[in-house]
Amino acid sequence: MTAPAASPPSRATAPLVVSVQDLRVHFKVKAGMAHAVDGVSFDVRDGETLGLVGETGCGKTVTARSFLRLVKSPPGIYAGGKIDFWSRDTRRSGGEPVDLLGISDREMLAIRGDRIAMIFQDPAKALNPAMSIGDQVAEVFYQHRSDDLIGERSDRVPTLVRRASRQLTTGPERLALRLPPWRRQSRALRRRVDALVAGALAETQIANPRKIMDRYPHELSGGMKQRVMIAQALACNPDLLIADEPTTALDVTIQARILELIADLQERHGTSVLYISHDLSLVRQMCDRVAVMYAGRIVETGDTPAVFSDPLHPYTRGLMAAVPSATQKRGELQAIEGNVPEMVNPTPSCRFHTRCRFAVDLCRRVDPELLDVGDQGVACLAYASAAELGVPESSLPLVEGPNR
Amino acid sequence: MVELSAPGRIPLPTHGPFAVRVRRLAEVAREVLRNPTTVAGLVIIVALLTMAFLAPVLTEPNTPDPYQMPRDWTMRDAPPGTPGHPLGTTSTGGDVFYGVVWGARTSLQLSVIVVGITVTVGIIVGSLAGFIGGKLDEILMRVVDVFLAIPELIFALAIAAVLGPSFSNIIFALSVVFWVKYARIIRGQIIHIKQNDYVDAARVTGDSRFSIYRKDVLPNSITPVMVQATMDMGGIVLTAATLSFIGLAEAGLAEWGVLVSDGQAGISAGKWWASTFPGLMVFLWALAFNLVGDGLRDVLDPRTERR
Amino acid sequence: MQIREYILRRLMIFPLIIIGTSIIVFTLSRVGGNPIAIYLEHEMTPAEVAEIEERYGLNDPLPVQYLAWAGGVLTGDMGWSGVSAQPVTEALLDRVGATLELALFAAVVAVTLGIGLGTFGGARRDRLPDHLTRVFSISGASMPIFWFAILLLILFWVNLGWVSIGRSDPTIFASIAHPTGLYTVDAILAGSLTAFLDALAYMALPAITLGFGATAIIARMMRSSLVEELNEDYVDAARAKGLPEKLVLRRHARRNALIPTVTVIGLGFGFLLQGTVVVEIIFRWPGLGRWMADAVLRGDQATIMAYVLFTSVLFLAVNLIVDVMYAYLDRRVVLGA
Amino acid sequence: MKVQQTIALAPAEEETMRASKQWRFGQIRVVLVVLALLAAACTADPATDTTGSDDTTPDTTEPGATTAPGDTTPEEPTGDVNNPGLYVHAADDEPLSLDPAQVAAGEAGETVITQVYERLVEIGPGGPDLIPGLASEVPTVENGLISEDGLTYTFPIREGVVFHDGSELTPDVVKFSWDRALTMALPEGNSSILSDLVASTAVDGNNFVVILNDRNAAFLNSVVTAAVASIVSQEAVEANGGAEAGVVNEFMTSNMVGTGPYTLTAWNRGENIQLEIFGDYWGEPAHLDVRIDQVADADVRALGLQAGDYDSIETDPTFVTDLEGADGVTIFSGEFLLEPVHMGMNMNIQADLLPPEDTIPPDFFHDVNVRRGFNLAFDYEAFIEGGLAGLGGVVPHYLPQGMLGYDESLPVFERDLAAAEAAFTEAGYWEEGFTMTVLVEEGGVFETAGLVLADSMAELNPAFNIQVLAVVEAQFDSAHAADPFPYAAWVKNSDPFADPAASFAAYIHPDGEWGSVHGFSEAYADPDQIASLIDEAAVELDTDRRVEIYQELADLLYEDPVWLIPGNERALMAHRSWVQNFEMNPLWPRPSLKFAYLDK
Repeated sequence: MTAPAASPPSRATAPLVVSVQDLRVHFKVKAGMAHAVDGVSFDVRDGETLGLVGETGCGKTVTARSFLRLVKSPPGIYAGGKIDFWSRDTRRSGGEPVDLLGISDREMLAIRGDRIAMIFQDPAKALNPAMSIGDQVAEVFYQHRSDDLIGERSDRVPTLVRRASRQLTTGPERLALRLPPWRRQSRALRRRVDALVAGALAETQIANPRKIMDRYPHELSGGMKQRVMIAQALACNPDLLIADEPTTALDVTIQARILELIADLQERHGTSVLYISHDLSLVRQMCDRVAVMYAGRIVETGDTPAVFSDPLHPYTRGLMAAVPSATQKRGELQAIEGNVPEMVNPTPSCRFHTRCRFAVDLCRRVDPELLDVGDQGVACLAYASAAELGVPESSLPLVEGPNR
Repeated sequence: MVELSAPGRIPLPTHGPFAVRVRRLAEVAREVLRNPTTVAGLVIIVALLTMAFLAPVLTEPNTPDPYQMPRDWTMRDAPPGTPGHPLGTTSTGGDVFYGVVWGARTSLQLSVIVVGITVTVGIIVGSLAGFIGGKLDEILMRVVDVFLAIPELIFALAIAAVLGPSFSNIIFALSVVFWVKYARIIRGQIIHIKQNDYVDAARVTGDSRFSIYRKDVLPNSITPVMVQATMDMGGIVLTAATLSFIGLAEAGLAEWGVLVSDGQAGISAGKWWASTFPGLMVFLWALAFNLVGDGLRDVLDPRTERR
Repeated sequence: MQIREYILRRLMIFPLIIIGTSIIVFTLSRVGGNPIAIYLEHEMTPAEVAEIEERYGLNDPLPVQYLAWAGGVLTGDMGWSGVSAQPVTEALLDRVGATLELALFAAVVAVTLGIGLGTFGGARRDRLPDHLTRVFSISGASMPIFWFAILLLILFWVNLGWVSIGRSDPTIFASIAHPTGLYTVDAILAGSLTAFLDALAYMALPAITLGFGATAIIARMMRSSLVEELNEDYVDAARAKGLPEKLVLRRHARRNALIPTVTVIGLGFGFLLQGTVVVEIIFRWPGLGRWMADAVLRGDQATIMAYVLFTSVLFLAVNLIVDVMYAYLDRRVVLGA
Repeated sequence: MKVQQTIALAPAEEETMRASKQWRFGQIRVVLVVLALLAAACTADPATDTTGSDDTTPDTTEPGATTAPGDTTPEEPTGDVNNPGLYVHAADDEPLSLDPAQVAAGEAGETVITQVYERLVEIGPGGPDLIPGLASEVPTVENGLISEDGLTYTFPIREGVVFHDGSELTPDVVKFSWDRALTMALPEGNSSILSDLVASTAVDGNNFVVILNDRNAAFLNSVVTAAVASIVSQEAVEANGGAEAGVVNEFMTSNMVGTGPYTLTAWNRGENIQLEIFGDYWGEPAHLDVRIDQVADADVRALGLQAGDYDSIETDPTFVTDLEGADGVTIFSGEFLLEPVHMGMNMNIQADLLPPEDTIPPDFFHDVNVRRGFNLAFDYEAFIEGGLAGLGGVVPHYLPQGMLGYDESLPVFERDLAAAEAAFTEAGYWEEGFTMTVLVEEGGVFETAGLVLADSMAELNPAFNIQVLAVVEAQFDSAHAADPFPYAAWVKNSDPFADPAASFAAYIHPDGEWGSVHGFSEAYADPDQIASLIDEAAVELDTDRRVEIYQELADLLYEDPVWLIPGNERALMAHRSWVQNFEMNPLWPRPSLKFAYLDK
């Protein structure tokens, strides 16, 4: 388990894997435009784990899904910003990043599941109930590793089999593959895939992969399912793994093991992880850095220890207050009065003012930017300079606690 | 089969303050209206109903029986546009326009009466079975199974053939055939809803069985019935038209199915109007109600609810 | 597990239902109708009528008559079919092939069309193509078959002369043997391409007319379950794996959407069965449907009873099979989840 | 599959040859089409296709391209027809039985029996005159074959006639055939017309002798020529169940062994009946094989005729306007049928049996004014123009056109609303009016007649409300099977009677078939006078005297009608123009065709 303290400082300067800049995702709703994600920026560096925390509905999941362009549209709209992504090769060759929002669908397909993988909240829902585990995991390899499947002497492989290795075959073709002359070759193909799948499953410490492969999801336990999901996600050894509340659907005992597993695999593969959760205690265990999201905005970012020891933003403090100690499991966010405001056609203002004890008139008129305070970033007018805003010092809100 | 697709539809609002129900209803309405095909269906229905209601205004009612075609034996097979016969006349000199207009009335009567009867019977039987349950349920459901085992049209055909083709007999035949579905829906719904907490809650608060039934169970069971009823409004007219085609229809009645089958032979000889217009009406009628029913189902059925 | 029990229960009540049906059928013929109507002429004297009633044992008490009939049914003797001037059982066997073959091909039309339209619409939910397919498929269910069929005949038979009506060309019919009564199958058995194509040619219009009617049922179900499946997480998961939309739809969403769609095929089959009555009249199809229509018009109760009973048994059987298939297909159901 | 095997043996070799020729053709098409979306829909019916073998295009693109538009003369280049060598007739219903002893007059079975079986004498193509059939001479008083007392008929039997099963025709076989029908005496059959008259039958050398129990003028025309008097193969019958009283012979029901120009080769239930030319026929052989298709739907029959698949179709006047002007179709309208459409009036009403809405008293029709009122109010023109498409005429009571004794000068009812009003006022119904249900058979001219009646009465007096109850044939017949008849009136057509003796006995005589059922004796001013006149005419052999009597009756019945006769239909047949020497005789059973005469 990576204790934050142990995290080498090099991480801070490690090369970027993803750089999100001013990401905006809006949803068309009856009332108008809901700004689900409203100008979010953050980086994920090589090998680090970034925790994206916030209440349900604050836009963290939407942010994560934007990476793979999985936001349903309509009603979703990518309203602005970019997500730059450096794959291993580009990093090695020092090439230019690709903008995940800009590239063609074809390129996106190549990245999904191969360079960037995702683990979903509820493994029970995320696995196709009518498809055997083996087949489901296999799909990843067919999709991204077809060349290896055919093996080096690909020119000698009949087209039909090559098509099969890319899952391009149609019904009749699949039938033909069961007959000579293709039978031998397609069987061989099948064997190679099975080997890879078994390997991937073994990675996640699944006791008897070969057996599991023929099983159907409903025959597996929740934890088992999630392991399968992880195996599937890490099958192609991606640069970035997005884990969207990977444990909330599991019971507490399983949770820990799954988290260990993720952390451990990340160590071995050097994968960067974007860990999304509303559970502070878990974030604290898992992440090198955290970004606190509120109402489609990032209100505070920084290294996990710093943020947890000295939270700056009133909202973050609220959260902390809800988690008296790191030892206590399951930090809940009910301590703060009220709930996340509707973000439909917002006016320039601090998103949090409706719930903020310290809110002053200015908070209702001015939209705070993410300011660097020490090596943390915080979006609160209390830390802004009156001069830059061109307002009297007195009109700034005062946030009690550690002085600036 | 019906058991399998366990009825899991969302109930119309029947709880909480009046305002809430109204808001929910408005929501449903808005949802329904968001679908252009449903709107199209509604428009057609409204048009057809207006026509039915204005029949005596649009045409000079025939005496003694306005539901009989007025026949002008000197004016047979007149093409559309003939003065006095905007849509032409049939081979017996019947005015096609009159048939089309009053046919709407006939269809309306037919479908409303049959739906009325079948829904009532269905609700009663289904409620008894579902709410009282036990032996009674077993027996009633077997009866329902028996009725469901015979395809609708065939059953109606067999009955009508025996009773003879008077309007009332056709109504009877169709009622006998169509009630079962409702009984089954209602029962399934009740069984389903009985498991919902608020019914138990109501029981705890010591409501009498019947008041639970009236206040909670029945209103909640109504939605799928509404969907089915809407569809049947079309299906009934279609079935009746088919019976007329096979030869079970009241003579000279202003009914679309009769007109279609009488006029069909003429089509290929260029006398297309006598059957085309009525045929179109049957089609529109069935189409409209099916579209609306389908739209309703989409909204009221959570399986397709928006996430 | 519930499904297994459910099917067992269905199997147990199966005979009950059939007995119930037979009672309804019998009651219709005796209480309502005149069981010998077909043998009556309006000039007959009461004496002659009495003589015929005697011949058909109508003077016995009803229960006795019922048992006599039911017993006959069990031993394969369902009486004499006036409309076809042969024993009912024989007539039934002569015609069942025609109707089944027609219904089968119509089912193929309906299922392919239905699933195709449903998928197409569901994948493009609430956009123009969806609305168009919806209207198209529902049109099928709303079309008065007898009207539609005549229009088709006028176009393809009278005006274009592409097809003829009936079930086969008599010459070609005579050219091969017909062991099964399914002409396409017979043709294959006889290895005669000519006969096979002939059978198809005659089948085309009726099958399309009939199938179009049943399309809606399947298309609507397919659409809604596809929409439902497309909202499932595993679809996004599949996308996240990098599968192209085509595969996501074909391999994941559609495959699962097909499962609930199976359940309505039974319903659709009932629709086809009753559709054959009209279609067979118009296309001169020598099947059970027309037999029934004839019997209805000419009051041949023996035939009506046999037909209705047979149809409902067939209908029940199909639905039972459908349920079994469903139980087999949907693992979630078997789990009882 | 029994039937099908029988055909498998059937096809004449030239047929099969043709088939294979068509097919090369069909296949090319099919291949193209299987690719196309409309699947095999395009593979033309090989039958339609045969002409195509020399040039497809015109034949498949427009209906009846075989005839120049408008050209409807029977003269046709024979090569240019559909189904050469085969005559296809589209019939509206399927026989109940093909056994002469089991069919009733007007049953579909008669159609086939007329072609396959023969009788001692036949009605000739020309008209009512008789021609020799299996008897080599038509008995007359002149040639001495009818005895002076008119009770003994002698039929010299034709020699060298063989049945389809090869057995010989002998006087004994003839006797057997008649006795068979008399023995079986099936109620649904028509044997009563034999049993009513025939006292005994005998064989005398090469003659078949019949002795009547009473003189009867109509014996030859309406009994000897009837289907029930057909001669069947004794061998075949005895080999298959023989003849038992009251027991149906299932072999004879679906098989035919006769002497006629046609043999029955296949009866595909619900599809068609196939007749083949009988090679060893004793007389002028037939020209074309025959297929009688069962086409239940009238519209489809009309379409098939236009498509050229049928050479002639069973149709009724309501379709004439639909078929007029169609390419290559000729509408043949010949002599008047001898079966006028008539409305029966019930004088045996039992009030509690009538439909609830009926308001008429049981003795409604006892009043001559009511009966005349109806006859005067009915809109004959509307019915004949509308219902019979102009192909019909009004009928004196009860002598339809073409029947012995008919004469233009005889009085017929014409619409006269004033007189009708007077009559109903006299009867006392004018003020309060009445509601009466009339039972008709659904579809066709009967329903039309009912509707015209309803309209006529409503026009005469809105308070006269006629409910037309149109039911399917089965229910119509069941209603008539009920005793007493539960309606006040009904519409159907009369049975075709070749001779007034028969029709008057059945429809006018107070103690006759209908007279007893409907209680004419209650109605007639002087029942005995009517009865005695009819009885006298029946046994009178002097034609002029008979005519006199019948015309006297016609005058009486004009004053005292017991029927309403909307009109009499002309023989009507829609056929392809390529059919040659088209012959139709109303006296032949429906559809009044003898296929053996036809060619194309």
